[in-house]
Amino acid sequence: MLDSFIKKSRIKSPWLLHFDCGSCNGCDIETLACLTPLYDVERFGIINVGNPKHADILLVTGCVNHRNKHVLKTIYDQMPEPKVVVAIGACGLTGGVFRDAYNVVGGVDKVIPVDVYVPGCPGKPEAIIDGVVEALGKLSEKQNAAAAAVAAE
Amino acid sequence: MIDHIEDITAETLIGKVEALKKEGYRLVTMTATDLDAETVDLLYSFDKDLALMHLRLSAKKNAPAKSISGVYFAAFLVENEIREQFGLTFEGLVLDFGGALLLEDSVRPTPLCRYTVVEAKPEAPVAGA
Amino acid sequence: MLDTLLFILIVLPFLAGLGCYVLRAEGVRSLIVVATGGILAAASVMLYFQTPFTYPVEASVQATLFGVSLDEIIMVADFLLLAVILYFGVRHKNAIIVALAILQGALGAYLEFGLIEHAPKAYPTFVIDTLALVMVLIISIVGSLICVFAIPYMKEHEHHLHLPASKQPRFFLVLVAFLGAMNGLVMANDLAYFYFFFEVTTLCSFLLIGHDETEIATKNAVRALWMNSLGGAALMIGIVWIYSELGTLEIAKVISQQHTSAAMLVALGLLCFAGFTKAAQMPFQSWLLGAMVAPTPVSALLHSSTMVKAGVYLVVRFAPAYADTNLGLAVALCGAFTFLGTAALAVGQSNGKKILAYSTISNLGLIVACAGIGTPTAITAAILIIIFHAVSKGLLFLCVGTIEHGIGSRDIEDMRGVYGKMPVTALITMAGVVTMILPPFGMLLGKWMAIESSAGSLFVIVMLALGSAITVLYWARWAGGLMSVEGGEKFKTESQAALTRAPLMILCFGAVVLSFLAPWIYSDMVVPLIKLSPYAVAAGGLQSGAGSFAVIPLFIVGLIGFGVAINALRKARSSHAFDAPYMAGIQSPAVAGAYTGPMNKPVVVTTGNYYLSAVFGEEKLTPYGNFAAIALLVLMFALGGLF
Amino acid sequence: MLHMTGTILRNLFSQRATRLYPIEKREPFAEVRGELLFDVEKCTFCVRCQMACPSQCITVDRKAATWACDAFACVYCGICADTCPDGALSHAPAYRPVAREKSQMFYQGVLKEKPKKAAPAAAPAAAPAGESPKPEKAEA
Amino acid sequence: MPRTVVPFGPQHPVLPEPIHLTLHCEDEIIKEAVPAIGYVHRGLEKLAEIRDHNQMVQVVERVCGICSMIHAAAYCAAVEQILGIKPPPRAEYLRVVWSELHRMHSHLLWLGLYADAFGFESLFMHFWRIRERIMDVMEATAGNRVIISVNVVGGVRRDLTPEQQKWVLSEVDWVEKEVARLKDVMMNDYTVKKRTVGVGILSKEQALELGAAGPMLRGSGVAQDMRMTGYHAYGELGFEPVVETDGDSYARSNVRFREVLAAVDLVRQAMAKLPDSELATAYKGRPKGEAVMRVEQPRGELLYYVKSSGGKYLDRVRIRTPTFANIPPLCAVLPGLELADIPVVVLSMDPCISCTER
Amino acid sequence: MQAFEIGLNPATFGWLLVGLLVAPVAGGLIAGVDRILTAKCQSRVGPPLLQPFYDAAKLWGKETKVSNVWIAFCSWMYFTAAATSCVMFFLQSDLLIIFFVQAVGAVFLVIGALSVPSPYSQIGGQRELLQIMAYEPLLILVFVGIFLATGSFNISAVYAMDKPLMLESGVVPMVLLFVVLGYALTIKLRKSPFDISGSHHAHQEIVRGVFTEYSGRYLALVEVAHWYEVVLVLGVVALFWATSWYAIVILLVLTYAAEILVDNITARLSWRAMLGKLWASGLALSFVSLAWLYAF
Repeated sequence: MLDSFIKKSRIKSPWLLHFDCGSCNGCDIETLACLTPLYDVERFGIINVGNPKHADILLVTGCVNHRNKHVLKTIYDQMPEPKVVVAIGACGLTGGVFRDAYNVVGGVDKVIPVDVYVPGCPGKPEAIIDGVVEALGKLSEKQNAAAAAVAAE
Repeated sequence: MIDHIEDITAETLIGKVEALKKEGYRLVTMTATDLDAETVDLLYSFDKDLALMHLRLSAKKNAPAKSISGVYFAAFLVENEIREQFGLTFEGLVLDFGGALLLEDSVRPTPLCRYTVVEAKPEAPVAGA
Repeated sequence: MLDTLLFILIVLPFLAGLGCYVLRAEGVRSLIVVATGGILAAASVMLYFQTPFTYPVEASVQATLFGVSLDEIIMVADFLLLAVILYFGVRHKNAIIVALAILQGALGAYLEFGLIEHAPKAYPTFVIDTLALVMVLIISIVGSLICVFAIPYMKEHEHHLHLPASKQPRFFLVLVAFLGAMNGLVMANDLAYFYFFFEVTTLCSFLLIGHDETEIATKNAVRALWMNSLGGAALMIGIVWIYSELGTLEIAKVISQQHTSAAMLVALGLLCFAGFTKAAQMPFQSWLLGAMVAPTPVSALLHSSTMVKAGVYLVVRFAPAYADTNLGLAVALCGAFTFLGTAALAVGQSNGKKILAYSTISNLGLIVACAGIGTPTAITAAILIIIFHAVSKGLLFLCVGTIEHGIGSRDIEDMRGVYGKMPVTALITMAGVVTMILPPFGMLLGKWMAIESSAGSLFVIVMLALGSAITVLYWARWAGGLMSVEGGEKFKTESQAALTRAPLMILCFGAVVLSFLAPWIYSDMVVPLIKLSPYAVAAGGLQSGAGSFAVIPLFIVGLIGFGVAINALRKARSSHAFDAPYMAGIQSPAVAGAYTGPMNKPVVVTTGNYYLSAVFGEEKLTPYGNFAAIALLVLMFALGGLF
Repeated sequence: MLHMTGTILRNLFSQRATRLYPIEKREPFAEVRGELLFDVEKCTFCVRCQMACPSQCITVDRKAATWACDAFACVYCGICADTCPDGALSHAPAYRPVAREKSQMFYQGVLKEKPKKAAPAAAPAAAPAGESPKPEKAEA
Repeated sequence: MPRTVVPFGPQHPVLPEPIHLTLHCEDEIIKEAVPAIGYVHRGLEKLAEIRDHNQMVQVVERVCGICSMIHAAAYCAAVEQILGIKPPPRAEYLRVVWSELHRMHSHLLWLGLYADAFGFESLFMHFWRIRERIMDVMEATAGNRVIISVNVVGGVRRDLTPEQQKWVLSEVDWVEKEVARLKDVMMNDYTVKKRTVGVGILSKEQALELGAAGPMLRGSGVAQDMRMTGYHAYGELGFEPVVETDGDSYARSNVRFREVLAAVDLVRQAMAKLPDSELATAYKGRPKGEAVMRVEQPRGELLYYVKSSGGKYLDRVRIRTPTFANIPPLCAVLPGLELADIPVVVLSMDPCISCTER
Repeated sequence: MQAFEIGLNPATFGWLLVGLLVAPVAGGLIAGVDRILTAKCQSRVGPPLLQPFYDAAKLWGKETKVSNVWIAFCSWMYFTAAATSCVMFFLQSDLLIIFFVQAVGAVFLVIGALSVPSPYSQIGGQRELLQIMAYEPLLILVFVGIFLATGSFNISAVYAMDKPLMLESGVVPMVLLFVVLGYALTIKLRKSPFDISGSHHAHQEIVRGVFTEYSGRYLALVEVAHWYEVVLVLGVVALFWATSWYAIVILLVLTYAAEILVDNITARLSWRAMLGKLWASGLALSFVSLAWLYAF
């Protein structure tokens, strides 16, 4: 019973970690706007925790550059399983308008695995909410897959 | 097309900047532009009561330029940036980031030089900066 | 039987000390110390089965030693002792010591030859009630353990100093003799005896503090000597005064009734004053802090089982005599103020031994406050705190000494992460800290009793409430820092001499077990003394009308919680899922405990405790504290004498 | 200290500001630049959109009559739609949906007529889908 | 006394953007602060070499997502200077309208973040709630919420219909009313003042010497606002710079708070005077020459230097952003502060790291 | 010791169960209501009522990675102490002891935070200690006030009275003490302006302060322990008008509403300001009220 409640809770309590990985702030303020009264993602139990050790979902914005790719990797590694990554905005997806610049690595998926892509320049708050919801779907799939793997053993 | 611009040389730079400071000018910024293989154009911009005043200096890439961060402390940031982007070293930089202000080692040096790439000499980074 | 026990407890340590001095071989010395410790401990336990009793049992019989009248021996020794102190005063060119020694000599002579009618005494020389017994047990067991601990410690200590000749013989002479003096002091029923032993402890502590003979050691030793001489002088004046008021030197008689006359209260006030100096109450705390320069076993001995305990013993012993008087209230205020003031001072310290010193003074202040309040519950609190404090504090000093030898520093900042290097010692230290501040351990039991019994006194309770909060601060951060090490693997146990490990283990075990036994200690030790039972012992707890403390049930719950927690720790350790601490995402992959900082250079993260130096700095707080404490002392005499 | 109280109490006793997004969806504003729409029927493969795109995410092959766009690199500036002489490009008011996999917009059309004007240069030979064109090539 | 070294950033909940400060503190008093940047550096000035001057409009717009429109307007103005053309008057006025809307949303955003920095969550929520109205205005009038892409070299791409104008004015009225309601909270609340008054003082002399810009400069008593130079249509509108003299965080927040109201006023003025004309001036050829353009961003003075030799691509685009100028003053005020004040003071300069590093 | 004669007294056993099992559920629900109300104050919808339980369950199911295994130990000790203190409250034990047992938890929470060499958790730990130092004397003095009114530190004595505690021995001192208790409550609930060591929101200069290094199930334990503590402190609040259930409920609702309001209308103070304010005004208030109680 506890197990099924935990499973349900994972979907009900996604804690966010937002990392600006070299974004122009556009996506960041939209991500932040999701927390504010008009969008209020706390409705879904979402809190912005700011600490990878507590986070379930990593929201990454921005075109990864050569300095912060290490940071991104560290943060990702520090998040305990199960975790999902959502890349936001054209930059997070591919590097966007900056992808030819000399200090830009490109999309987030060049450094860490990305589960959900939220397009836009910047991604709208609604799209970000969609992205998180999609990520939760992915989380529950991962969970079921893991359970199936355990059962198969 | 830029008003109030004055050409100066490396020798007169510090004296002129000190004089401007005395007159109450505020340093706005410095701009570096790659002119050709040997020279970088340095444009110093100052402001007093909303009026801009510029100094223009053609710096040789292979010789260190004089730093004005001793006069205007705020210049350290832009000088560090120019050093990193153009490979132009500055003499007397008060806070030297040793070429690690913006760029990682993995990125190719002096990215904003259009014509040549000047290898900045590796130097001992200033400790405790 | 009693003869033998008293002989063992008081005279044997002196003889053993002489033995250490004369027989200079290290092995022999170790043997003597260990044997004396064992015998003392055994004797004190045997004393437990004899208590209460008086000696000599027949009041008319005069006590003798080797056939000589004990009274005369004491009298002669007294003057000899003052002469020695005078000698040191002259040698160190300290006018205060000289003046005080001369004053005491003169007064002593006046008392001996002018006042007292030298008729055979009609009262026993020694009275061993449970208070004395408690003290004897502490001195003989905790004190002996510290002496044993000192054997390997001093070897290592001298190893660092590269002395031409070992000074250990003299050190152990004084150290072991100290125990005898303390035993004599707590059992004496005659003020003259009491005075003698009191002065012996002063001299012993002077010698021990100055043992290393560095400049600072000598300076601090001299300071200890003059401050304690001040107390000695006050004691002597008080004794003379009491004799002239009551015509007797019998302690039992003095405390058998409450005194309300101004004269007696001032005299008792002088006694308390002597106790304050010895117990390093504010404004006299500086000597005990200075005593930190001595080797750690000395500090441990001075703080837990001897010396300062003599001071509070004096105050508690005479508490019935001034109970319910203004003097009592003033004593309570002084004690409570010291409790608060030194706790605050401890916050500003990072030197482990200084923290321990301030904490000792603070707890002594609590004992003094309880004695001043003087109700049966308060006296209970005082006695329980004396017991538990001795064990825990002795333990903590030994821990600091061990860690100091392990890492070369006694600073709690340097002790950060000591768990990684000396896991056993660190855990024992942590246990020591826990027994100092948390329930269900004895110190907290005592503090609870103290707070509940002082709830009727506005100023005292406010100071106690503040002080106890501050206490938690400086202990908890120390304990936490000890564990501050990255990673979760099992660290390699450090190797230690058996004579180092054993006292640590025994004291640690003792601190826990004694706390568990608190209800029985209460009914066995406290109830016979105060002849009342303010707390009912039921279901393994203590309760009074004012409140209840379920010691045993809490212990059981605590044990269960501890078991679960340890199990969780084991599980976490075996899962090997360790993670670097959070450092804003830039942990350095190459350098442990560092992050990649400005200019891509690794920056090692250091952390420091908060010492709140703007508020709790020693230099800032001490002058105000001393001023207030002196004002309170003046108030004490004013309250006692005028009203 | 009580200056915020009025606002707080007003919030407490009035309608909340939250839009219950996935449950209640708002009508988008009319001229919002959302998802990029491409009508391959109208396209004449004139390459102007490719030339104008600041993000350089559009690849047009005039010979093969293909039009491709790395939709995930699109910055929704609307320049391409403004530039397009044929009205083949437009923005839907709704934003592009989130995705678990990256995808390309790729259209195969038929050449209807000769371009009205000679293009400045040959477009790069069909860049493989998913890879953004190298700037040097785009410039050529 | 032992020092605690705090790696403040790059990933840190208080910082919306990655910047790093190595803070050495004693009892939480900062003794030394060493900044490190480069976590957002993209190198977009270099993009001028592979994007033509029209495409660069969209690139510089993304220098910073908060004041994107103003970046683009400044860049366009610089290129227009080189080209020797003047945008039509309606375009100039519309640029003012959108600039001021941007200033309002930027300041409201900042006020919220600032409130969050001193732990006033409900105030943060409230400011952002108000801000959403501006975002709606942007979305409806320009087609996107944040990066609105209205500028082109020579003018603007979008127009405001009379209905839109009316609606914008009514929305702006609402914002003004709501913001005015929070005046007492920002200026008189005991706890807010306790956290901001006297914290991070930058004197007038320091501000000038260290080259501070924008509200950081005006908060220290220097009445310098680029809008006084009258670029776009500012010269034709009644405008007074907002100045405070104390130089502390409180003064800087007051400057920004009052600027929100001033921006409302400017939007109204510009709407009232909105002339009829084309939206963009047509031009031929490529720019050749160099120009310096300075405008007032929400964060302060923004400088564009554009140089072109008439080729397809520009020679150099140099962007000196206000935060770039404000970093030296920040480094100067940090030592001596409490750790808890760090977010307050860092935010009081309204850092835009994305601007700074480009 | 009737409190521990468990086998003999079914009522006592019942209260034990209430303290052990009902209290954390109530604490979680209170936290849920708190979050909804706070959201409402900010014109938001807020999370579902059961959100705290979802959070705790999710955390329990997360992968556990720690920087120091003592985190595991300390979180369990905190949990045990918090649960024990809460149970003791329902068994009407001695207020001081309940409080000291609660302090065990607080101390272990700090030790756990300090056991990791991460600057954020270290600073959080130090600040938590400062908070303990700030509220502990206030609570003790409140208890002394209760003692002066009832003659005992036992909670049972409060229930034995005919009049509500608030009206006993004069209204003024008791109301003042209630205000002092409010200070302590604000700290214990980790609410603004005193949420300096680790607030519920991570938007703080020290990340999540004392909780930074607790993660996974250890953080879940800390959360649940916090619920126990909230119930405990609210229980002490309820003592002030414990004559009827209605009164208790009304008092609790009003107090908690006031806490939420204060949380929403104040900025976070720095620790220096907090300590100064609490000690100056808190001690002054409690001193005055105690003096009043002594005098009359």
